[in-house]
Amino acid sequence: MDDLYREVIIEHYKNPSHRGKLDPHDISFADNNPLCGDHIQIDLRVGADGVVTDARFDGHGCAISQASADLLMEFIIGKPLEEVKKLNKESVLELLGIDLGPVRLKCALLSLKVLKAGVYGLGEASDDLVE
Amino acid sequence: MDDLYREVIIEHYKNPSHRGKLDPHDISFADNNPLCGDHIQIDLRVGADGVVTDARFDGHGCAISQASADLLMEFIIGKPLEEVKKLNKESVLELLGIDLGPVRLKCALLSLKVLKAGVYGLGEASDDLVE
Amino acid sequence: MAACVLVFLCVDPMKLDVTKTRKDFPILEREVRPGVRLTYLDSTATSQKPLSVIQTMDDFYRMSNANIHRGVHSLAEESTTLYEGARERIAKFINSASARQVIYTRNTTESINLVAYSWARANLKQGDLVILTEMEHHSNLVPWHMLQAERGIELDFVPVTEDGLLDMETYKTLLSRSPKLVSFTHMSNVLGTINPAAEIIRLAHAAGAITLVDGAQSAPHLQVDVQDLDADFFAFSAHKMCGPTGIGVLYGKAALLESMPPFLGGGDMIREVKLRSFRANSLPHKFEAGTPAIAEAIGFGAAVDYLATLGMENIAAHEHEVTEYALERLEEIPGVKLFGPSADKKGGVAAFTLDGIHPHDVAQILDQDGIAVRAGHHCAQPLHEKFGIPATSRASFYLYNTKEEVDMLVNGIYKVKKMFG
Amino acid sequence: MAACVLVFLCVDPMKLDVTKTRKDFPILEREVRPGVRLTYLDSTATSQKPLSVIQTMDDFYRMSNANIHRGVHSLAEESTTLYEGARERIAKFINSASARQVIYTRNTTESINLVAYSWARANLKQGDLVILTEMEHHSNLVPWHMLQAERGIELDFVPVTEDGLLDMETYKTLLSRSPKLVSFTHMSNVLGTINPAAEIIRLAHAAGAITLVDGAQSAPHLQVDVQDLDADFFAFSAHKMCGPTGIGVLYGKAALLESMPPFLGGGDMIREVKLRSFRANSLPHKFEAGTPAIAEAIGFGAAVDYLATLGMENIAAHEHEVTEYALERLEEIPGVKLFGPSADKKGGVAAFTLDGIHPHDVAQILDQDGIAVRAGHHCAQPLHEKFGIPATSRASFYLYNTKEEVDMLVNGIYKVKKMFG
Ligand SMILES: Cc1ncc(COP(=O)(O)O)c(C=O)c1O
Ligand SMILES: Cc1ncc(COP(=O)(O)O)c(C=O)c1O
Repeated sequence: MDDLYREVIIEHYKNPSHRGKLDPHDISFADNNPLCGDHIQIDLRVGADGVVTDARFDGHGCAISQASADLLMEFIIGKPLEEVKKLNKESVLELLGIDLGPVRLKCALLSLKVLKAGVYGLGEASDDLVE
Repeated sequence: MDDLYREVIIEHYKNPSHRGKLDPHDISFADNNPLCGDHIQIDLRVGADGVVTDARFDGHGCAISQASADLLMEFIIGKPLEEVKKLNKESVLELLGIDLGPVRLKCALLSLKVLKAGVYGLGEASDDLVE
Repeated sequence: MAACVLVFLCVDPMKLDVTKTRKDFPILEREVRPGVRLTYLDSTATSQKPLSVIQTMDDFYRMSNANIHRGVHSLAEESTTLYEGARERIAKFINSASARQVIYTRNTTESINLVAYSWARANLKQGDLVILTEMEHHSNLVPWHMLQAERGIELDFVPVTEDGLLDMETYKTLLSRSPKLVSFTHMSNVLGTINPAAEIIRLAHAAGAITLVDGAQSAPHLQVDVQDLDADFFAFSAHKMCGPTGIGVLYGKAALLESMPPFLGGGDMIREVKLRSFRANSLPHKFEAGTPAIAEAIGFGAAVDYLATLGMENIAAHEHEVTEYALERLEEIPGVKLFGPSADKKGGVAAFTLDGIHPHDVAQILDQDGIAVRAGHHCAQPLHEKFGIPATSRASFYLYNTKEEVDMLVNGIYKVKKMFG
Repeated sequence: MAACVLVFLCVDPMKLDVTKTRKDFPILEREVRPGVRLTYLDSTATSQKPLSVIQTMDDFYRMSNANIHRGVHSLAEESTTLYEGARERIAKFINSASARQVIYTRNTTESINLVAYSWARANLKQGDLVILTEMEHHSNLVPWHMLQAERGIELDFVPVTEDGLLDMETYKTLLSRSPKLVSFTHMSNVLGTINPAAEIIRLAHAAGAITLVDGAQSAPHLQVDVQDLDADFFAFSAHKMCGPTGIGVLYGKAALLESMPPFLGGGDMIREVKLRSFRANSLPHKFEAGTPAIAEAIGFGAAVDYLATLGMENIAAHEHEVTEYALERLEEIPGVKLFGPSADKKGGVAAFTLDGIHPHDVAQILDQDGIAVRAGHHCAQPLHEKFGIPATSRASFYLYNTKEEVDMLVNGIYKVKKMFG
């Protein structure tokens, strides 16, 4: 339990530092976790050099999904989009610092899926994006 | 084995007394056993008083189905149609003098199904006719 | 069957000996993690299986396994007899007039799709109205969405009231628009609401509509009598009623089933096949294409035997007692909001939210104590949307659950609150 | 896997230790009647199950049973992992590029119907040509008959030659008519013919057609590599390859599966559901509506593990040896007429007629000695019609059959002849 609900996760869940929307934005995308209906929207601002200058997430979900979204936003600010495209399952688990079973993994990866679908300009946030 | 292939069954199979067609006839119907593709056609002549005056079967099938068809034709000649309508599973098993599992039962009952579908003027020989 | 009921009346009328019943379910002995015993409160998703069901399938594979219908050798005769014998007992269990009205499918979902593909595509045309309810499971929504997109049928919905009941007045108004089909759940898998199925069907028939009852939650928990209900179609799944996965049933009135075109084409559902045409087989085979779920059907037979021996009234009474207690205890917890009607109007389901804590987190933390509840929209997204929430936690109770397990749940919820406090 | 193959190479390359293998199948110990041991020669209808498969499902129900995907509690995580893990091993078994291209169905029949309902109804219009063959199983005929009646597609058939092979010249001629689909059996369940699938597919693709391979008989007996074949769709059933009933697979190329509309609607196949609309889930879930055959999928995983450990080449080699011997011995019997090509062109199937004696009677009398063969049209009526016979007797051989069992069969046939003599 301590593993799964590390203090940092509860902290990011309760007091997210990157929750909200960006208006104007360069990229915006939203999708659901089909298993639970959790919803995440991500807005990005991207500089002319292709570097993420600001990032926000909005929506609702469990501690794992919200904390991973917050941690992810924090992580990508200042990174070039090309690097963002390379993020995968392991990147998120590293940010969270925990191990997850197949169902909770979907919670943790929702924000990354939405992020990558947005960056690639796809119609939906599919699982292959994070494999 | 002796049970299932009583001499009388092999005898009726090898030397059927009522195989053939009737032309003219009053009733004629044919159908298949969906399980094995066996096919039986039955032709009847019926008197003004509703009594079967002649009956023949044709088609192909196993010893059980052919012997039961032959025994059935023999049995119904001289019987009123109203009585034929009342024949059921037990009647056929009695004629054969054996007990049968669910699959071979279908072989034994094919001729009765075809007979009753013909007598009732139905489109097909369904299982409920002999239950 | 009568004999079994008599035996039980002698022991203790209306009472399930739950300590004894629990021994029939090997999984209930299981430790989820070292020292932590399973508290299974997720039977609405799928029930656990008694030994008799597990053993029946095991025996089948060790002793009698063969393909059915088309074989004349001993094993084929045996497996055909077992397969068809199970059908007869399932037919009796729901009081179907005959076994041939019991079509084996994979699950409730396939049963409903069978009606949507076969009956509905043959009988509904553009503009025809199908009435559903706002509390339907996705399995009784999506098949109709697909038909709406393909055929232009219209859908309308009986609303759900604030306390989780169907709004029968609005239903009556909808009926005045001459629907062709009324398809509804007998018991909600979220609210637990037991809908007045006989009444809904009577009114539908009076309006000239055919009825389909989603019995996924009622068949496991209530005494179902399809003739008494006068249901045209009734769909249910074995896995929710002590049976195996991979097998379900569509019951239908004989004349309806006979009038319907086949659904899946293939072996066994045919009477005769030519190179360019076929003739369909008679009921129930017309709707069972290919090698069916033989072991599973036989396991389903063992499951209804098990339930019938305990007695469905006894099961319902036991569940009612546990549910009533659970609702009482849950209501006392600050921050818990329960959904659905009071215990007298519902089956063994308690869906709730906990202020400020996501249901996934509730379920995950309960799991640390071995308590299995489900979290999410439970395949009823529109119902959750209606109540303005994305998800709930859901504890559900079956014949093996106890009040002690309810206490475990309540203690667990206090723990969750503390962790997020 | 690599390790297992190594072990086998050390023992005896290309040889199955059949005495040892037989011990894995509890049913082979069975006496059909007192003193009469089972000689099971009906694996083409359904195979027997090794202990590891039976035990895997038994364990699942005793230890891990829960509904999948939507649960966060330990059992739900466990069962999801087992269910999806089986999919990955099945994908590897047929060398699918990814597990999400492996759709669980009930059986081969449902797999073919899925293509007929989803892909074909979205892509075929009146007058479009579908090419089948004269040796198809009803499961690869009737779905197309239904579409012909509904949609007015055209069907044409690759003829079967006198010695039971596909007439490839006529096939090439048919291809000049620009078919949209070529759907054919990889291995005939009557003649045993192993069709040149890669060649058929290559020619079909060159003519612009999509291909569906009915692998019901090939997946159990041959090393199948869907990428090597370049098959667009490949359908097979667990129950014919040491797995349980109630589960099968449709493999498809990813781009095709992605382009297809859903088939059955319901829980799990959705991404989002509103009251009046839905969005479909991604692969493979899009095609798996409702609670799937969970225990059965897991059992199927155990079955492909079992087969892979023995080695498909070893299995094929063993079957070839037994079949070659069987054909030799059967040919010697006066009055026996064998159907299909010579042993080098076919799998372990020997279909035959016996002069003047109906196949049902042959099978029934063999059964008295515990010998299980099938009699009938084996769901291939048009093929039998082509050969001018209503039915055949069929003995079939799998990894547990021996030459001694062939001798039993031959002696049994002499008995039959005597009885009807
Ligand atoms: C060649 C072939 N195709 C299809 C099938 C149908 O398989 P199933 O009954 O498992 O759907 C079979 C088995 O009977 C077969 O042998
Ligand atoms: C009310 C209701 N309908 C339909 C279903 C679908 O059942 P299955 O998944 O067995 O097809 C369920 C179960 O999830 C249910 O609770």
